[in-house]
Amino acid sequence: MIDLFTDITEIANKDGNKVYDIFFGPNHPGMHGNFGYVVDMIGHSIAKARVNAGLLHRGFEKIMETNLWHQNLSLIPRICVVDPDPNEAAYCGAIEKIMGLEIPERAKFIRTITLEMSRMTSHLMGMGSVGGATGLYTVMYLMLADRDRLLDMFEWLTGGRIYHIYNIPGGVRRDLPKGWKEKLYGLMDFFESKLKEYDEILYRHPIIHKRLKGVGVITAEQAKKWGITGPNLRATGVKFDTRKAYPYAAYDQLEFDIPTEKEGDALARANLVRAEFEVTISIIRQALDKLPEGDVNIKLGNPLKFKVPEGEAYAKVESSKGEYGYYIVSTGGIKPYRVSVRGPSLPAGLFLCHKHLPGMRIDDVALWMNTLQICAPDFDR
Amino acid sequence: MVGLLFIGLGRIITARVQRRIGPPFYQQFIDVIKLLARESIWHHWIMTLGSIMALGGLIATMVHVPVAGWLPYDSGGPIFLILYLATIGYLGMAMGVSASGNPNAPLGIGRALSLMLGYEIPFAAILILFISLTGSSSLTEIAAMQAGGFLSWNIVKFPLAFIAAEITVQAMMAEKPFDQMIAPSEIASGPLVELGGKFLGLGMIQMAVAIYFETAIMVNLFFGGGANIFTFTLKQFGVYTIAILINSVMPRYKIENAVRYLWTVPLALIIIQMLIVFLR
Amino acid sequence: MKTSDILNKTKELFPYIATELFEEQQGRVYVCSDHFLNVLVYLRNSSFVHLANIFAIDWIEEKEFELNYNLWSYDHNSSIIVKVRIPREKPEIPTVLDLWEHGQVYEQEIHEFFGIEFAGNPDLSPLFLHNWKEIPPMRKDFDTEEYSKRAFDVGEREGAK
Amino acid sequence: MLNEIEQNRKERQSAWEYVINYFRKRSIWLLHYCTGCGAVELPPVMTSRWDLERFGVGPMATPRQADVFLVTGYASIKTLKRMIRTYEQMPKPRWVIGFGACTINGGIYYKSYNVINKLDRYIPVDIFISGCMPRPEAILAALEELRNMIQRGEAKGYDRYVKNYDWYKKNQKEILEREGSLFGEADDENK
Repeated sequence: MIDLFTDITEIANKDGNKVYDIFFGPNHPGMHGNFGYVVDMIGHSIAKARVNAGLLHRGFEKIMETNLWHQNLSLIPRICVVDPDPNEAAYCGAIEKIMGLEIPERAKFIRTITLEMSRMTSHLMGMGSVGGATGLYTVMYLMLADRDRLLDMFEWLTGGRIYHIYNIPGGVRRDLPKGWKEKLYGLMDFFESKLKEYDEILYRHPIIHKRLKGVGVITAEQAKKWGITGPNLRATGVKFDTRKAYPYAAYDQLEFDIPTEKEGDALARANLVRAEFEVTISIIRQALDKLPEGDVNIKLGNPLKFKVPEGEAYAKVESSKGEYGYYIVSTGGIKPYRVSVRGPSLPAGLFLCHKHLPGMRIDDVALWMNTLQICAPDFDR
Repeated sequence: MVGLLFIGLGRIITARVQRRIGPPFYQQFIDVIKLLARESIWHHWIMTLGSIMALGGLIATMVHVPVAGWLPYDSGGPIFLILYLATIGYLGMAMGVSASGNPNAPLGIGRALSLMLGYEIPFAAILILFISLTGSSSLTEIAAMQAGGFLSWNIVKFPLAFIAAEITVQAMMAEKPFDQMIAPSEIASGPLVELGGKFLGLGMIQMAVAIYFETAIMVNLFFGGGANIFTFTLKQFGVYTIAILINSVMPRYKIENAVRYLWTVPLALIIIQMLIVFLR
Repeated sequence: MKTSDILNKTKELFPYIATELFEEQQGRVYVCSDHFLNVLVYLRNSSFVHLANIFAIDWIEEKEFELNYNLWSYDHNSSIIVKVRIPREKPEIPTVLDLWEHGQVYEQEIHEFFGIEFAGNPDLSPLFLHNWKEIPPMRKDFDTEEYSKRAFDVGEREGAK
Repeated sequence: MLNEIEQNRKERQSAWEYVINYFRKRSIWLLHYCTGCGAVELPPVMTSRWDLERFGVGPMATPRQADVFLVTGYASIKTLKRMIRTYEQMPKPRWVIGFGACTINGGIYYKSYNVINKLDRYIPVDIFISGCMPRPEAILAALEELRNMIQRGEAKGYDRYVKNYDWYKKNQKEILEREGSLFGEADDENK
């Protein structure tokens, strides 16, 4: 199949058929993030795709080497804009692993809550943009308006709407404000009631089913082989979740199950995101119920003189898009020696496109991208 | 003018569905005036010709559509002439934007023309039904036939045909689920992709005219025309509101699905309606 | 199987490697560049199917690059990082494309940012940077702050004109 | 005093332009191009809470249709190239809003080797929004200010671009078509 379509370009050229380029992104409404594919088209179908990456490359890993440990905290959430907390959690987690720190229980639970809230914001955006890609803008508007409520909660807790910079090595920055917990309970009820509305308008819509079915099928074998993680892996039927398999924060003390889908196509991925949204609500409720009293961080002294002992560690978290990993190398100085980031959408965005896009219609590209949750900043870095 | 007002009101309705306030109702006039006062980028003289042809075609169409029983000159609203003239608009647009050289534009035009293929057949079937009933192809006469109260309107007499026509008109107005030709997230707003400034202004006027005459046809066919211009416009707005509401809760079909849908569901509805009518 | 068992077993098979257990589910394998493919093939076939990423570390004082292959086993829930050192003067290493197809992207990236050659990789064209004329930017001897000052922080603003 | 203001206004724009500017300020179309992370705050501005469409502001798909180019955040070198092309594609009354601290002086990415520091050296910027990320209210405030500037006839970035075209082109070329290393020969030995 693949070879067929890569060769087709040449055959079509030879036969005098018109092959033309379409720049799908960066300046394209179906694209979110500054990223693009250049696709060779024959009629309505794609013959070949080339990646146009690096538009968001900021040299994060290099800048981090020149910054203090604590300065980097304000930098890392900017790697993934819609889902910033996994970055902080993974970065702090790696540092704590090198230092051998065990953070206080309360901090673990608060981290879990913020991580799950961040997943919710990201999923709301992801579900909304499935609507956006098919032209169902109402869903997008409704979901983004609802997402704002979560952002308000973040602002109350951390002071920032988008970038929270809340996790620090040794715990979290501050305790929950008064009344925040009760408000969050209310918000969870709100979202649970909203799910019905989303179902009606998006997930049970026959046209959405028609559009999503059979787009970008991945099998379980392929997903494992090609490094695809997170919801995209679970949509192929593999019951795997980093939260269970390699627990961090307080996930080992919470009970939740991992939703899976079988088909591995866009519809399965979209449905899985919806199922995960439900699980997330239950996790937040549990974490709020079990939230212990106590300190929220370990005092580690002056952040300007903060040093991490020599060593290296890999910490990974399950973000809304898949496995987010930080590998940190410290030589005992006030700055990291090397920080390497494993972005979850790299295999999907930069590699899978060569497998899936040839043969696909131009109509489906935006949908394919949205359901795979390709987030350009995390591989451009 | 009225068409622009309709679009403006339609935007408010969409905004309300999306829990927003929406723009002021005269927003569309502001947009058009702004666009007409703007620099426009010009690729080829065909573009200008195409735009003018599109607008001219639609105005010529509008001249023949009776508004509340009134026509600029007495042509009687010949239905087939209207259908033919309406195509000129699209062909003009196709010609204009193909000259722009952006690959998205021909893609959009290809979709628009295949969609046209899709909706003309059920629409023609509806017309055949009415022509065989009235024995005339004049819109004025079809409208006049329904005079005499709510119950003699065609919408009450032939509800299935009305549903079919509503679906068809949805495709005619390129509202969702049949907005494949625009499809921002797929082909970057298709035909409009290279149109800026005055061309886009003309395009918007053209869209307004199209909406006006399409709703006018619907009102004449199913709502018994109108006693005066106000009730007529009110009915037109009713038709447009239905279209907008459907538009705001529907995603978009793929083009082949859309054509298949148009060739099956509305056509089947009309055939059932015909059977009911003729067997009774 | 626990990570420690896997490490021990690997060690038995390949006596020339060094292993280290970092935590219960995370282990490391140090291997030289001549034999690293054997170890990777073995690990790949013994359920370490998932290659999370490949990344390089520039140990400038030791004049070496360290390449890390970050593997994960879905069966044993364990993570093993295979570390290979190559000399800085002649940075060349065989590709792992035959084992993991998506290694292509990572190798392209490392080639761009560190200048490491992957023998056998057909496409090492630049992916991220535009018109790059300096030494590969992620090397330790590249000073990004100085570069930024010279390249972007020069000249007057528009208002000054 | 009032006469003076009136006089100034007349110098800047004729009566006809004054009327047209009224329409222009009421219908500002943004270009849908997310150059950086700032774009994540734009969707919330369009939803029910802030509802940008009230002011006639809406997103547009292509540069041909748009009036305002929002440079949302940092611009890497590759993006800068696209930005310049996009800007030159837009029809004439066009404005640029520099969004976030990164467009002013590089912001948090000041040290980066791939992010430009001063946006207004490459394309004319009419108005900057500070902060990272700017809140939706800040976006609204900036748009309001831009509207006032348009009405007063002060937002003339596109004229400056034509006037100082050589200067802008020179700066753009410095970045995009550089030949040779900035550090000279000594560093090249390590290659």
